[in-house]
Amino acid sequence: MPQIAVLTKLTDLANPTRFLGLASRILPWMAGITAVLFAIGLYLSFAGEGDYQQGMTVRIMYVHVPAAWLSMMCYSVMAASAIGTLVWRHPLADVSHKAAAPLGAAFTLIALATGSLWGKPMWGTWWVWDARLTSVFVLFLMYLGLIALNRAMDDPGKAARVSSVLILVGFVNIPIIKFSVDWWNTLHQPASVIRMGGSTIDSTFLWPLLIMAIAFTMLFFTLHVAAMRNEIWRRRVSAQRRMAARMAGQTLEKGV
Amino acid sequence: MVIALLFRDLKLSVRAGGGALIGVLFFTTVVAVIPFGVGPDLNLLSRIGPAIVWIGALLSALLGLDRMFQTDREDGSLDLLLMQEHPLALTVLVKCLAHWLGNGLPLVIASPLLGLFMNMDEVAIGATMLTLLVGTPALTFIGAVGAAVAVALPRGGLLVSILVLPLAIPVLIFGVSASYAAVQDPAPFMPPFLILVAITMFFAVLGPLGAALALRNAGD
Amino acid sequence: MTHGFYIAMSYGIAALISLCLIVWVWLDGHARKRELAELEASGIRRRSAPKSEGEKA
Amino acid sequence: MMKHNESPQMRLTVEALSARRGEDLIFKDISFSLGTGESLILTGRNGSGKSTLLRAVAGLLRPESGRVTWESDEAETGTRASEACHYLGHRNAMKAELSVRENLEFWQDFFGDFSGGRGMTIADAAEAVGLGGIAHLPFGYLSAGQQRRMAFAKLLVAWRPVWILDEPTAALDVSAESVFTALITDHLAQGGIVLAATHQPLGLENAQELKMTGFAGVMESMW
Repeated sequence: MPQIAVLTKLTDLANPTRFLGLASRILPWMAGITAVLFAIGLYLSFAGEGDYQQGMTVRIMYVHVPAAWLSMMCYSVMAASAIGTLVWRHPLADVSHKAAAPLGAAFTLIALATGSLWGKPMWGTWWVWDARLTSVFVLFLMYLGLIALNRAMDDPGKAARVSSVLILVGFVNIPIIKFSVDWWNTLHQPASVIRMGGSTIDSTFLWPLLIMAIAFTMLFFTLHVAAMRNEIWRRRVSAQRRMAARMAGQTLEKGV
Repeated sequence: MVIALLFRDLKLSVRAGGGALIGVLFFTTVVAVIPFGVGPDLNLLSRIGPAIVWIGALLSALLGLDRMFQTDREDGSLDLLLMQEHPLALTVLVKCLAHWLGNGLPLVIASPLLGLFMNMDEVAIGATMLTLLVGTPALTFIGAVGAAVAVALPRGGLLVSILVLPLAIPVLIFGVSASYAAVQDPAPFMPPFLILVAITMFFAVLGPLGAALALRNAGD
Repeated sequence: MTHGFYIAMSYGIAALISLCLIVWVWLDGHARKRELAELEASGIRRRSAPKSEGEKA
Repeated sequence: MMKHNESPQMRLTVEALSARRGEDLIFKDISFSLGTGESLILTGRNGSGKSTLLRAVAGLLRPESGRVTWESDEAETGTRASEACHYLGHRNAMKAELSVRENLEFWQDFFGDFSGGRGMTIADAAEAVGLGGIAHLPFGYLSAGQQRRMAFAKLLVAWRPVWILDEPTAALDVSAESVFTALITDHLAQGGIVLAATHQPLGLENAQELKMTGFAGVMESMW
């Protein structure tokens, strides 16, 4: 049965111990590539001429857009892992979405902060209930809720399963939230104010943006693999401590 | 038969007292403190009225939510409900309906009175009541997922509200939009109202499915 | 204020948050590694470690 | 009572079941098989995993490995084992605010009869556990022992071939215990299957016994 053989191969690959081995081998490379990409991206984003005002603030986009993209991608990674938890009950999937949540929250925070900093010179206030910023803010709240949920439960297996359900329900809801926030925004504000990205982006701005997006994505994956490794270690420590406690109890009982 | 569950839960919500009454009381109190915050300017109140009533209803709907499955878990009934494959999502749907009839419907019925407090005119009151009637079931359905998650938590309560509120934003947006559209001339009433209906129907499927999945996975 | 200020702030905040994240992940990993080493030193080791695949439940 | 003859052949099979609570593996590779009229008593001290095993068989706890299957000539194939089971846990699953009759009527309606038998009426069931005539009282007014008996009556109002009983005789005096034993014996005679955890003997004849030892290890090899 070749299919089963392939499946066992796959699960072997996803076995925590193998994952640790793989992680320690590729992490230095990933970190290196990330650093190089950031060096190139930062150089490009400051090298281009930016005398006129739009060109100045467009540099904020080089950080804001990749962070906003990551806030979405991170949630997709979590949703995929959630399926892994619920359908295949794979321990690595549990670890994956637990490790990704704080990363997603951090990148969402970057997107919010830079969005606000972009808005201040554009709109004159620090916060505008602009459709895109509002959606990102709601996403931020969802990340924080998931982190809080994970922290509130003692049993990691149960925590992983229950938060998986919530991640998936949230994932299905994101388009609806996005749509409704857009609707609400057009209702209350003239649409012409918001012109982030879109067709106004000149092709000279495209390259730095692309490189920075790839750099941020690499940063995310590097941190994700490292955080997953930490989480596996954490669980290993907790399992061994638990076992030590149980062993001590058993020898005590035998002694009495 | 699953219908038996509907009647049992309704009986309980009437007899165990509290649930519906506390929800309505909270709703009234929230709406009643608003004028103290924004001042007794009747024009302002009538302008923000539909939004305030909706937000009050949203918060009150969340209030009783974490008890939806918790009471059944405490006395062991939840185990027996889980063992029957009616299927489980249908069982949850029936529980949602019972919960809405016991907790959501009283809010809808109380809303015209609060509309009067907010100096809203008849059309606005009618529109708000209608949108609440259509929208509050959606809050119960999506809240069921949070309630099912709360079953696994040592202390659910507040966390459930935090988890559910972001998901309830679309309901709030379209509920309030439709209420305003009924009073303010240029905006048409039907599009946001129909979208609200669609959201409720969507959540009527998603909520019970998600809650059933969470209940299955929260077992210990 | 100049546009340069906002740009610097954006990059600064982004760098700060990213650095916090990197340092947190790194310190967390370091602490876990030390805990594992301590457990190893106190004679507790994974049963599955010596015979790797022997004891999969 | 229920039909006695022509009881269908059925079998509850548990294969290599392992379950964990949190990180602790509570038991490992437990297998048994119970046919028509057979019973199994789980013994062991507190915390030895009796309840966990019962919950796993009832489908309330997803096992770490292994499976529980149900076969019968009558029921359609592919029925989940838990649907053929009554489960009496530590908690009575009755609402204190409702009367005993309302409670029992609800469960009778909600469960419905499983193929191959019929449940008793509410009055008969209350009579059978020795508490006829007080079904109109709110459940919360009953004493702990009476509540337990009424919780047991819940098993009688809807037919399920398999009874899973977790400490059924907790909070009961000796006379009530003998009532329970008689009811369980009756159920077995009708071709039922009983799986019970207890630390006092239920006085069942030819029951198999499984001694639970508890704590099979920590799932550390997973990590």
